[in-house]
Amino acid sequence: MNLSLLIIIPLLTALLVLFGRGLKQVRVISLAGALLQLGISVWLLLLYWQTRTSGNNEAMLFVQNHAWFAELGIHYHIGVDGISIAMILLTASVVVAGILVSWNETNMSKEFFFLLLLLSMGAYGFFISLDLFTLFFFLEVAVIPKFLLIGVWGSGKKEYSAMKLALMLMAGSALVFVGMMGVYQQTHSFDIMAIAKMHIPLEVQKIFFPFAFLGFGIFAALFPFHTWVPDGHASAPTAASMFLAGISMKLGGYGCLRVATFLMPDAAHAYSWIIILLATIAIIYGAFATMMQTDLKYINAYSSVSHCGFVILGIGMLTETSINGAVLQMVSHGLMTALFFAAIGMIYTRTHTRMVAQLGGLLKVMPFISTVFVIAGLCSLGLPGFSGFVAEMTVFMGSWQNPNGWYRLATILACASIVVTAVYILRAAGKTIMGPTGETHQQLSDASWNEKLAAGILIVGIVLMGVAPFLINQLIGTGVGTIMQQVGNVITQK
Amino acid sequence: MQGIPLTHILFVSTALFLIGMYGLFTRRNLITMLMSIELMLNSVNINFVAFNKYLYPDKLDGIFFSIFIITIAAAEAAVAIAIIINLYRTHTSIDVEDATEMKY
Amino acid sequence: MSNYSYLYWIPLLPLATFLVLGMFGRKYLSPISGMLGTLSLAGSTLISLFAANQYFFVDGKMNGVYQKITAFRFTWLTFSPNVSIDMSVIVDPISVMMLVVVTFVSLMVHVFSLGYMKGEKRFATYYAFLSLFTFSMLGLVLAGNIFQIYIFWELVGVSSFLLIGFYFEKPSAVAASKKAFIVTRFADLGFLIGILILAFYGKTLDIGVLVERLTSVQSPEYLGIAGAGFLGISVLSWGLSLVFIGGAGKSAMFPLHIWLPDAMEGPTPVSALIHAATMVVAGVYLVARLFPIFSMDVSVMHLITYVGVFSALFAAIIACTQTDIKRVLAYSTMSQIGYMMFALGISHQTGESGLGYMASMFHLFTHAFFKSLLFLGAGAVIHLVHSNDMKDMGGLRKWMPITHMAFLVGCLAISGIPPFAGFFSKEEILTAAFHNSPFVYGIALFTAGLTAFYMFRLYFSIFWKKEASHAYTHGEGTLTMKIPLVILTILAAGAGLLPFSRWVTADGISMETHTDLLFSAIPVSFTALAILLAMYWYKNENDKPARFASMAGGWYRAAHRKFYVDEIYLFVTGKILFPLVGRPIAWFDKNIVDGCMNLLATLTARFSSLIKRWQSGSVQNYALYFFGGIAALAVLFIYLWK
Amino acid sequence: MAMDYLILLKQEWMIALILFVLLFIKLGKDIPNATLLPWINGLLCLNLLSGFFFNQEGMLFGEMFQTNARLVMEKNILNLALLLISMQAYDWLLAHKHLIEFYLLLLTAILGMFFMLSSGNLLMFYLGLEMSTIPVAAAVNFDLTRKQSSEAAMKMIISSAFSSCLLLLGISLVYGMSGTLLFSELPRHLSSAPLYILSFLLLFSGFGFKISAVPFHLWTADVYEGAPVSVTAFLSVVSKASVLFVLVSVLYTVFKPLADTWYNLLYLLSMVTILTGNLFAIRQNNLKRFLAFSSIAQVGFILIGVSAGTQAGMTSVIYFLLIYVFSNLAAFGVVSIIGAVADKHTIEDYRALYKSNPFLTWVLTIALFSLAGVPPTAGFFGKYFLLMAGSAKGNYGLILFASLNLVISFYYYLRIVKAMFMDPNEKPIDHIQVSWLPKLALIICLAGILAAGLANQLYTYIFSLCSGL
Repeated sequence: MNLSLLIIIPLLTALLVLFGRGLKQVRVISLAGALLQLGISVWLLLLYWQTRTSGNNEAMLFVQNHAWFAELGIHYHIGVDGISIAMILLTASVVVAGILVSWNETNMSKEFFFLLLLLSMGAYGFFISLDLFTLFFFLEVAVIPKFLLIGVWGSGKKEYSAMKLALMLMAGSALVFVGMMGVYQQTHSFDIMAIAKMHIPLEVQKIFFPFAFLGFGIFAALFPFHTWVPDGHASAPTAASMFLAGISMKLGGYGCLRVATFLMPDAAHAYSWIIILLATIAIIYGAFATMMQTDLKYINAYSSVSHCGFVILGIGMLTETSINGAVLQMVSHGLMTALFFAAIGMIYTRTHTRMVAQLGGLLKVMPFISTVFVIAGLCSLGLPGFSGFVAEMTVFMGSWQNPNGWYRLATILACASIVVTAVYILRAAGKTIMGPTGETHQQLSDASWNEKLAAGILIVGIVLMGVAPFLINQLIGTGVGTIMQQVGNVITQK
Repeated sequence: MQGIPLTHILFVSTALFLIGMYGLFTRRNLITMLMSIELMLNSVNINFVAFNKYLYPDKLDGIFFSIFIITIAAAEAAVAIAIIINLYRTHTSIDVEDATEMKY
Repeated sequence: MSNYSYLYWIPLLPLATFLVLGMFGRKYLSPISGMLGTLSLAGSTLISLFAANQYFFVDGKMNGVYQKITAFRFTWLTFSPNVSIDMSVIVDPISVMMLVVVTFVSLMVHVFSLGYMKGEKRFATYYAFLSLFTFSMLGLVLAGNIFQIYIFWELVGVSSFLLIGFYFEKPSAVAASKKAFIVTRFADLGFLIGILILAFYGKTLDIGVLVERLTSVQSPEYLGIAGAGFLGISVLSWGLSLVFIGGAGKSAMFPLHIWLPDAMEGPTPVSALIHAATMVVAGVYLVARLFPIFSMDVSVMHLITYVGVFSALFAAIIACTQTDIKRVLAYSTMSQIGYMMFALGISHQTGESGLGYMASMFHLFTHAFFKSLLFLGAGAVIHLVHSNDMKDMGGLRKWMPITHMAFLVGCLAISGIPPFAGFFSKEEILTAAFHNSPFVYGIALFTAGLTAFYMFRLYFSIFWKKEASHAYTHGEGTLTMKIPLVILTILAAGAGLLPFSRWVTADGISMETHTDLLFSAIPVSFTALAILLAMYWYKNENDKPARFASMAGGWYRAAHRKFYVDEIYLFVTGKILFPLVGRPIAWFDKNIVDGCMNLLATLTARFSSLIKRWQSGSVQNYALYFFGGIAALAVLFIYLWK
Repeated sequence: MAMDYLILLKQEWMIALILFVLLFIKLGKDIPNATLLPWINGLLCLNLLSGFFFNQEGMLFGEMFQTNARLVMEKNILNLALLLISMQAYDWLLAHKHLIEFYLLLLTAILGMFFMLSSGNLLMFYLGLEMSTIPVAAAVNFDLTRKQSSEAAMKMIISSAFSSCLLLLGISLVYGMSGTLLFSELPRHLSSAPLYILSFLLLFSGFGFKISAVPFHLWTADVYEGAPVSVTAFLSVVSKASVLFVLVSVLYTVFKPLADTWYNLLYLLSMVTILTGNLFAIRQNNLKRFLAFSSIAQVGFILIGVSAGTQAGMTSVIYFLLIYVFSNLAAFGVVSIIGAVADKHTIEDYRALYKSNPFLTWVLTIALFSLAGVPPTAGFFGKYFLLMAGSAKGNYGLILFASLNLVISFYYYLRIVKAMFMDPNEKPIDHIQVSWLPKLALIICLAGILAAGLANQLYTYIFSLCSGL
């Protein structure tokens, strides 16, 4: 299969959108493109499975490698393993859902959908890149659309949030770039798989690992560089929030894994205590900060900080299971938080408020949306049957395998966050969904077909992953295995 | 001529250059500033001629260079004066301190 | 040995019901949803009964020992090569016994709800949730993998949350459902960490293997876990205590019991099913499931014993002072579970000394019937009176004769009056306690008396006391409400006669128990005295109880206010966690972390305006800087930086 | 031999020819601007085309003039920039009295640049430099009646005269010590003796003045602000690019013996330049002034690429400058159209521009993104290739510094985007009907911005030309 399709189709769709006339045409084109992309992603998944079962054990499949700037060692080198496919599927579902949720975006609809599709192209490209420079290219492609999406279509102090988000993410990619340069000047290659085979001296790794990890960490809301998350998410329009939390934060996690940890494993070992420290702080701190929020979007944004902490924690622990868990958590969090934002957006368009205190008893007037909200909440607090549980438990299980006592403590603290999560999710749900219905909200309507479909797609993903985790586990197994070969297993089991 | 060492000439030219520069920095009248620049150019001319004469008498690089400098200085002065005239038309002053509208 | 793999249909039927009703129930199936749920559960019940018959009477035994059979296993999630979550179906005495109890009581509740919840707008949703609960509980019961238990444990918790908050427009119901979920979640944290510990040292999540490894003293796993210590306590103790915390949370043991009384905000049949008969005994079941491992660690067994016995007493005292009938029942549940818990704590693994285990399971079994009977009876009463408070009741025996009889039988059973079911199981518990620890026995005995007292206080207050002054518009309720009451009455009266000890014991070997008349005399007479006292005080309206209450003064008030445990929790969360942790963090984030980023921006801007004078607009300055730049660079490069 | 004078000098001849044609037209009877402008642009187009045929390598006038494929390509870039500027100036020139003088001045300047580019001798270099500066100073004063214009011209001519004095002092010192002015002979004499370093610094200051590297940049903002937009564009793109082309080859060939010194110098200056440009740019309100400071910051980045001292470094500089031509001219194009038609120059005026002028807004946005280095625009590649080349020496501190400064630069570029897209405006600029020539120019720029980065052939081509340093 030609992986370039994954980049070309969003691009073509985005360009077609520019020729569309009026909201109706534009949204249909976007949806068609996104659905096509989702179809291709699923097809890719099937092909991948077929190839694997036929005994192909290459680390990367469907590889294409064309010289791009050959003089600089830059290649258009793409390929996928299970981790990338999981991410691609995540992206594809969130994109479809995002487009469906913005079905009635009348304000500059053409530009809106164009930017959404451009953003998704960046994410796809990022996930399939096997060349550091291409990867970096797509990472940055995904930044600017966010700025415009938040700044133009957002609400609240949108300009401030958009600027903060763009600048912090650019700072992140600046750090990534420095890390990347360090690797490049050491190995004279941008080829991730080739670099992995070369040995970078520990001293060099120690210098550049922090740059790469921190840079991607900013994308993944690593404490204390998470402050773009709450404001950015809160100000963004619904679809952009979904993209931000669902896709864009995953770029960071994926980068931490694929670039920082995979290429500089020794340094990852050396610095794991810092990573774990920051991740643990993010988890606990994010959870407690969420507890004090009164705006639904802020609640979800801070909870994203906390949840993305699990991703970082899983990577920092460096055991096969924990990295597995980190990947699972990325997918899970992407789906779940996108669903959450979708639900919040639906509520907001009807009630025109996101303040918990002003809402109440929505279950009575909009049972579907409320159910979606509750499902997202339950997934967020790690209920079995939904993806969050599988992911979090894998992270915990894997983290615990690391025999270091202090890391155990970190694991326990991370586990403790599930209680705090329960508190804030239930507080939010209890106040908004349950309780007496407000006078002004008695006449509101429930979800329309597009909203139902959007939520449905995400819920299917969440439930599928929660009920049949062995499927996705198999999918990402080989990929994680490749990374583990590089990292080496820290467990010294007797 | 033969008795004067190169360093003496260089002293003169350097002094001339510095005088010109001092004039450029302190004079407020644009024409005077232009004259100061001419002083500096001339000091360079002296340099070229002196170097040519004392050190590399077999080629005429330095002499030619100074001829070109003189030519260009003339062109420069012409344009500069034209600009100053126009400045006078718009500002009714050729004081350099009066033309500091654009700043920061 | 035959194949038991069909057992997975037992949980799958309710699951299917849940899915169907959850997705289409509201719109399309509302009228028939009750029947649908009941029928599918009846199917499950039949299968369970069939399986129980097959296991206990046909082929469960091999060489005189009831076998532990893994009937079905399916790897659900692999963590590492030897640690994986397997969805499994395990067949052993306690799981089969629990299957019967859960499906049966659930069926009764389903039937009862047909009448009780009639006319409710969210009828289908109610049945969907009930099915979800039943599914989760059955999954928990059948689990052969410790993580599987955890999974269904959580699911049980959430269905309990959903059902407690069923009347979502009532703020108190919302609060209660949140409380239930969060408190049990807190306990589950202990369970989770306990699992992590056990799984790490045992290198497996499979209960059978884990038990095997951690009970043989020579195995490297046992040596590893017992040898490692943390804060002077062996890791085995840590792990088991943490697992026990999980169980204690779900089983409402002190001090994690605070959610149970509030949980009575849910519909009464739900209380009968979840908060009396099934879910709350999950903690007991968990300890029983891991009993061989628990029995390896004496200190944890002591912990279990004392927590259990204290909870039994504590709850009984509070129960005497409550006036909400469901709350009284809730505290009585807590007290009875305390019995089961300490019975486990004082038991041993093998032979006669395993009596406690058997007694605990037996009590669990009988308790399920009489407690659900009591709750359903209370439900019928509430259905009629539309109030939970005993002050609003009195003299109801004429209005609802069947309920009256049922309730009386229930009270006799729970008090331990022979030959009702509770007598036999409680008898065994007391015997076990007597042989182990006189102290525990004493408290248990006293608690038994208290139990009889408050149950009959309840009984007399509802059905006697004053004459019914007002007429009720309808009778006892529909047939569907009466039938379960009758069936459960029969069971509450007769279940104790079953030869339970032949089937369920700690080591799978049948044992014979005898009823020692001499031994029974003391508790029975003590109980009878308590019943008489209750009759004397509450049968007719008088001021004796009030006088006594004022005599007891502060003690009474403390008991009435549930010994201020709720207040302590509120203090910790409301006065410490929120203002002292949450708010500072939120402040820190808004002002310090965010402030740092904004400060960077401000500093840049400030610096920018600081150097703006450089660009002064005067061409002479420019030239000066130009020259100064060259001079500085020249100095730098000629003299300083070579 | 005679053919050599024709072919090696073909681009210079072409310019000279156009100059003569224009002079004759000027002397002849008045032709309306509207008829004249397309013809002139056509001539410039021919001029650009001339660079693509009959290319030969060789030297003339005793090594004073040299040419090769790289130089031809650099001249083509300059020609292209001139053509684009001329097309964008259409609206402004349409009503202008002194249309032909405008072209005369700029063409003369570009002729000077060609000689400077091709110089093989310090004298030739000096002549080219002056020839490219003095006419531009006059052009800066092209709006004769505007106060700012004359002030800017005054500042430019005084500053440039001063800088050429210092440059000449440097050349005289070099000459005094080595006795030669030929580029090919100089390296043999150069050493890191203090006087050589001093004279090198003086020489460098001449370059620094033209490319506005800090601390020689102070004239830039004022002149850019005061000059007519088209002249500003010419200054910021053509004159800067030409000097940078020369700078790279001079540093890499002539001053190779002083590599350590100029590496350190560039290290230092690039940092200071980027920072200063950024810090001033964030507080600007006038778009031309803003673009002036942003271009200063850009120069800082270019200097990083220059500091590499390798083939990749040179390639990245030329490549970046090509992209810079497109990006900066797209930005200036929009500014010039809006300035000419609506007479609006500040960021406040640009608020809500998107509502009335989506095309111009998109062009300006993409241009700014390219300047900021956002993919998929070419600016991304240009900028990061510079940094990549610069990092070859292991100076990661510099790379980190530059990357973080990119963030600051992001802020101010995005500020304008924000103004155009997000801010409300009570009196927005009316819809502007863009004439076909400027529109075509903008589209060419846009195409260049999008294609120059993704098309690797361009880079490969430049890379191959930069071999044999």
